[in-house]
Amino acid sequence: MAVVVIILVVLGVSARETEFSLTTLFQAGNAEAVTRFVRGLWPPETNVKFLRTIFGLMVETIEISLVGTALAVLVAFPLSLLAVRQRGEEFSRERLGTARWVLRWSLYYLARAFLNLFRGIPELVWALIFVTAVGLGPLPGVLALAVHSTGILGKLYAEMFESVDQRLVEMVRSTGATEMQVLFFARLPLSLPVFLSYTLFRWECNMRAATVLGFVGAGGIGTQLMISMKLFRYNEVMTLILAILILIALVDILGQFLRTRVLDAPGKCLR
Amino acid sequence: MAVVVIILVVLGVSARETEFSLTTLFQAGNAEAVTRFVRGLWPPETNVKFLRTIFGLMVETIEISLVGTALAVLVAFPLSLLAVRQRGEEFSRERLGTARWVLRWSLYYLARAFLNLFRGIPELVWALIFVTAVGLGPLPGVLALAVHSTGILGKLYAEMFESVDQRLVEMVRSTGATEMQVLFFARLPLSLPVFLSYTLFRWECNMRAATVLGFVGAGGIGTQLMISMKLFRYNEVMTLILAILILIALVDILGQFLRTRVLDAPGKCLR
Amino acid sequence: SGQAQETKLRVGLIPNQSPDKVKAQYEPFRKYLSEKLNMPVELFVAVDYTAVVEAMASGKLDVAYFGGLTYVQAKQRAEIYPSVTEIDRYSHTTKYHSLIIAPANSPVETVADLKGKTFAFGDINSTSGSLYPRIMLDRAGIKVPEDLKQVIYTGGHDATALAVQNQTVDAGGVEDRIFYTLVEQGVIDPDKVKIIARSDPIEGYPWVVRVGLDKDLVERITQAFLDMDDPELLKLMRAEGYARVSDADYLYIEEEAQRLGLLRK
Amino acid sequence: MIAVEARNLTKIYPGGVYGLRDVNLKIEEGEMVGILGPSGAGKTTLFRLINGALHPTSGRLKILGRTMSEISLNALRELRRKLAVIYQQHNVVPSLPVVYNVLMGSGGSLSLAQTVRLFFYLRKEEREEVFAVLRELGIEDKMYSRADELSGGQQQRVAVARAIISKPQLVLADEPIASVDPGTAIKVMETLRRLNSERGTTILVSLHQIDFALRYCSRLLVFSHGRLIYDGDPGGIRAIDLYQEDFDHVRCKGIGAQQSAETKI
Amino acid sequence: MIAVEARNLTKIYPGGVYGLRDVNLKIEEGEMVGILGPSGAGKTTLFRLINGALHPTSGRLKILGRTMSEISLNALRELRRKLAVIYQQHNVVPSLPVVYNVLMGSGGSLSLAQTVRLFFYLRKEEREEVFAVLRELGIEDKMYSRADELSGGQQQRVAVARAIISKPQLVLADEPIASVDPGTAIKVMETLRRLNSERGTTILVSLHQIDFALRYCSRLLVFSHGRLIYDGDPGGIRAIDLYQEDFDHVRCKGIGAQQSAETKI
Ligand SMILES: Nc1ncnc2c1ncn2[C@@H]1O[C@H](COP(=O)(O)OP(=O)(O)OP(=O)(O)O)[C@@H](O)[C@H]1O
Ligand SMILES: Nc1ncnc2c1ncn2[C@@H]1O[C@H](COP(=O)(O)OP(=O)(O)OP(=O)(O)O)[C@@H](O)[C@H]1O
Ligand SMILES: [Mg+2]
Ligand SMILES: [Mg+2]
Repeated sequence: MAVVVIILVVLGVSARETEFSLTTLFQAGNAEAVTRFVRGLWPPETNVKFLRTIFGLMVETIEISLVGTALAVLVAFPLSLLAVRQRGEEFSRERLGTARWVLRWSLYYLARAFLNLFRGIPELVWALIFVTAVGLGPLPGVLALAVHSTGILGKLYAEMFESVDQRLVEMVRSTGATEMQVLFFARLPLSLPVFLSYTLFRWECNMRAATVLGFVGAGGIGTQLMISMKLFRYNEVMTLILAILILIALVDILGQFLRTRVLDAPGKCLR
Repeated sequence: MAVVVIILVVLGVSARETEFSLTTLFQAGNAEAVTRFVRGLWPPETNVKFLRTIFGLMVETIEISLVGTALAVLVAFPLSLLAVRQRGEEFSRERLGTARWVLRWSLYYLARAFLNLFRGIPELVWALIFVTAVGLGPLPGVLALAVHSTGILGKLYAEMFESVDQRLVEMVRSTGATEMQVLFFARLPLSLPVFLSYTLFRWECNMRAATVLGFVGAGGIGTQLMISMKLFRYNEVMTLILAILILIALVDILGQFLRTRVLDAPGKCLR
Repeated sequence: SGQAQETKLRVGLIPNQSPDKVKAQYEPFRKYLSEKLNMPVELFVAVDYTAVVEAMASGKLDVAYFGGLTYVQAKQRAEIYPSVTEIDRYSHTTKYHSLIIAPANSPVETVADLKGKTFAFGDINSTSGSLYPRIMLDRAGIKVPEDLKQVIYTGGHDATALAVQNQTVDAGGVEDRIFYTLVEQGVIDPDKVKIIARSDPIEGYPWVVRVGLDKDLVERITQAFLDMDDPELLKLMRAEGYARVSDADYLYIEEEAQRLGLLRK
Repeated sequence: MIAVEARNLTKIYPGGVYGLRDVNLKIEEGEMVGILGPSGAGKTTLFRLINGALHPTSGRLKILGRTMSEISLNALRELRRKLAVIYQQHNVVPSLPVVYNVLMGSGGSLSLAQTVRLFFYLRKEEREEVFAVLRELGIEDKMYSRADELSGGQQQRVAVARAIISKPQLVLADEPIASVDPGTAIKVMETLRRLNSERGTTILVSLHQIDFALRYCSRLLVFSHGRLIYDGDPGGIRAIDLYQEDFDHVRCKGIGAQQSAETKI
Repeated sequence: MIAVEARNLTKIYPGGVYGLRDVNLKIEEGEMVGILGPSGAGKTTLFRLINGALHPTSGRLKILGRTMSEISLNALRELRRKLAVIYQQHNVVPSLPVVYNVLMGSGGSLSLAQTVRLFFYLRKEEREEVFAVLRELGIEDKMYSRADELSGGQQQRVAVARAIISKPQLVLADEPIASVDPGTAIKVMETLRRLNSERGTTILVSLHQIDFALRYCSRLLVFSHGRLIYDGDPGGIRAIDLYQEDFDHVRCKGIGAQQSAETKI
């Protein structure tokens, strides 16, 4: 109860401070202004040359985001194992002894601190670091995306693996499985749908990532969108938004397809 | 198998196209360049005036992100219910009849399309739309964050709720529960740890959101960071990164606290 | 010098106007330079200065095209010096100007009227879009940001001009050459925007090289610029020709930037 | 009225596995029917069909006068409120306290606001109702514990409590005494019998312990490989037959040769 | 050697609930011990303590010569590979095919690479081994089905298969026949007995069906409210006592008054 009250008070103060007001939003005339703005986006730019450029940018975007995401998954996956809070009395202090217990938790906090660092250092700063190392181009962009995404995926994976039905974890552990095996036999199969959901979503985010890529001269569709927007070329913006929506819809459909298979596949699915 | 091969090929091509190379990354001299860069960040700016500014910015950041996230959760939560793919033969085509079945799935795809739209239209474009409606300041920033986050949370909530143990969903449905009640009696309690994890993470993201806020003149710590970075005031950048890391660590600790309570609270927790 | 012989010249560009498709647009320039120097030239186009400066500072770029302000900022990060700058097509000198513009129907007539108004700068690091407008505001007694209602960084001159034309902001600072080009192109309607101030002449954008680069090669690069006479290429480069510049030419910018807080002392 | 009526009911699971094959049966309201059959015979499948969680592959199924395949989703929910299922496995939401796990039994008739209210505040009569039912089953001390802190048999009794609290017309109990000791099993079966005799609730209960089936049920159904192979008085079945590896031979003496022996209690 | 030795073993769960109170017992290798007790008596708690999933609140527990509270985590894993647990509930990973659910029984001894390999490719001998065990339990046709597509009794047999495949020294079977029909129950119990007699495997099996306990076990332990109230020959217990609401009165005839009646099979 107290928690709810605190939340409401903090929210109230914040709302006032940010001048939040729905009346402002729904004032007469606003609808008109917005309509005018949105109408300005129409029609999308359909100049063949521009469309061809966009197609190239889409391919580039997919490539960069794919490599960045794949790298992140590869690193985040093992790292997340350290960042999982081990539940179960095997890991209790009385059981492990203080020294080992402290070691275990130090590792845990260390892993989480690293993940926080990866996320907390802004992508642009990562980009700068990688530029000093490898120069301009798509590579520093890919690496910046990868490091940042590692921080995100590592944390989310860890919390997802941690939330898995503990009774099944106990069951697998009872066979003498190592934690890595618990991951493969229980945590991953049990959270596969959410795992896919997260991972594909991160891929989608990396597709939309605009700022970093333009920053290091990597290109991609998001960069072009920011440029077109800054130049008030709203018809181009419209086309680019459509292109992004297509990419997002494709990832969404791929996700649904995979998740349906994982969740509902009748029998013999993994044979 | 085929899937694995396809993924590897696509990844390979993408890696080549993005000039991905670990040798470039680990070339001699790079470490030195990076060290030089990182050393340039030290020491953090500790000028009292700057620290005071930063403190103000932190408060502002928390407020904006809190309101934006809260709005997003409020809208995303019911919306996600429509975007959940209903499993269970109650919803099969034979059972519902083609007309109702088509209606059900239309709603589903409509909900997902809306969520895709919310995410797919870049935050900056949302910001522009809200600026035309309510003028510059924190409000359009909050609204842009809220709409974008709604698209993200709605999708992730839906996929999380969908992944819940279907046998328990069936159990709750067997009492004659409506889908809303299934949400409260099964989907939410079963996915509460992941729900918290997602939601707090989104809050964190909105804290880090820099571009939009600066764009509409809303301020916040991210905006200041971009400015300091562009002016090569790396010591300020360092201080700002530290401030962000503190915020992230706080959210992380809050998340761990809540999740521990939800996952492991012995007895009588919800009384 | 001291660094090994370069096998490839890496050139960084920050598009100071429409940055899209810049790489393709600059292709003739790349070819020209490559032929003149008899070595491969690679172009990198980023939308922001920061990464380009850092790339130069760590020896990952050899030559870059900076604004005056960026150059003096970059000098603090990287060991670099300017070699040439372009001769402007409008002023026929190496100098150009910055303008403060406002919507035509606005009551604002002088810079001093801008107190308490919303003002748009381009990129914060832009010489003509940020530093010189600040100098003009400063001379009119307006402190940035205290005396303004709101400060917006649009990220580019085109964006600033359009923001003013759309009346999103009360005024903005732009580079004159870009403004006139926009008018020529019909992007900006001269009836909707008025110029309320014009800055002192600004020293042109320098082509900068890093100290580590072979002196011989730098001389050949400089010569390549000075020798440029193909009208098509010059048009592309928005120049009439090129002239040598030195660090001293940017002293004023450096001092003013320091005074106005855009550069650390 | 007829509580359950199946005509040529067949269920083939998506993978192609037969759950039920061509089952015909009719259960009057007020009966207490035991369902026997080896593991994998289709008992759970039958319950899920009656509950509407599965859709028949072919054949007709009428529950309390409604044809399951024709009913709308809302009418199905309405119908389900008159039914109560005791699941064999996964019968509690682990992270919810027992009290909510029981209350959801009657939750189908609550409005959304009331449902949300439950999690913040429980009315006195709600508490008392749950407490009384839990007491009858001997687990009242666990009322506010998380369901996953209960032992296997205690969880099963929570499911029984959930079924009782909704005052159903038809109870489907899937092995409700599988993991409780004989003493508790008697308690559970007595509770079901009381429901049957006092309120006239129709009860379908699947069991593996033949002694309980013989003692409590007035009619037995025996399934094997998805087929209904015996339907009749408990007296027609010799306990020893059910210990055999395959139930199929029961058929010979089973359906069509229904004996009218008195139910032994 | 002594398989299980408990001295004043007490387990209090975090919420303050007693799982076990002050239990003393000693089980020699090669015994087949039945564990009885009403729901919530502490049977599962005992198994979880023996397996190391729980840490005793007080008292000592020695398994196969190792003291559980002193053993390192790696040694615990090593020990667990000699143990096999058949869980009462939640005994299969629902989305994994049966074959993996069984294989993980011997998975503890695989390297990481081998574990990953399993999901891409199963060796012929691995397939055959799993198939043989599943056949013995009558579910070989489900080998490649997802575990959640199996009926309750079939899932329980998967857990039995997992325990058998690792050729353990000590089997902890928690109500392995709770949800299977008598025919299948015999099959499962025979499998356990064969393990016991052929390989000398020590077997602890908790049961609710007294007839099975009497038939298969050479020694019975009876728990009630966390206390061990009877430890001795099956002959010392009258089945009818176990049907009473509370086991506590068994105590009078139980511990300390161990009769030496022959095991009835
Ligand atoms: N979701 C499913 N998908 C595919 N096959 C299934 C599914 N559920 C059950 N089956 C199969 O259908 C058959 C009947 O299963 P059912 O669960 O009805 O058996 P049961 O009589 O309840 O057995 P038990 O006593 O073991 O619970 C079994 O062979 C089972 O494997
Ligand atoms: N995780 C837990 N937290 C708190 N109390 C628990 C927990 N697990 C079990 N208990 C309690 O400990 C007591 C013993 O439980 P246990 O599971 O050992 O019983 P059991 O003999 O296996 O019963 P059953 O035959 O019903 O499975 C019960 O009262 C139970 O509620
Ligand atoms: Mg069943
Ligand atoms: Mg138990």
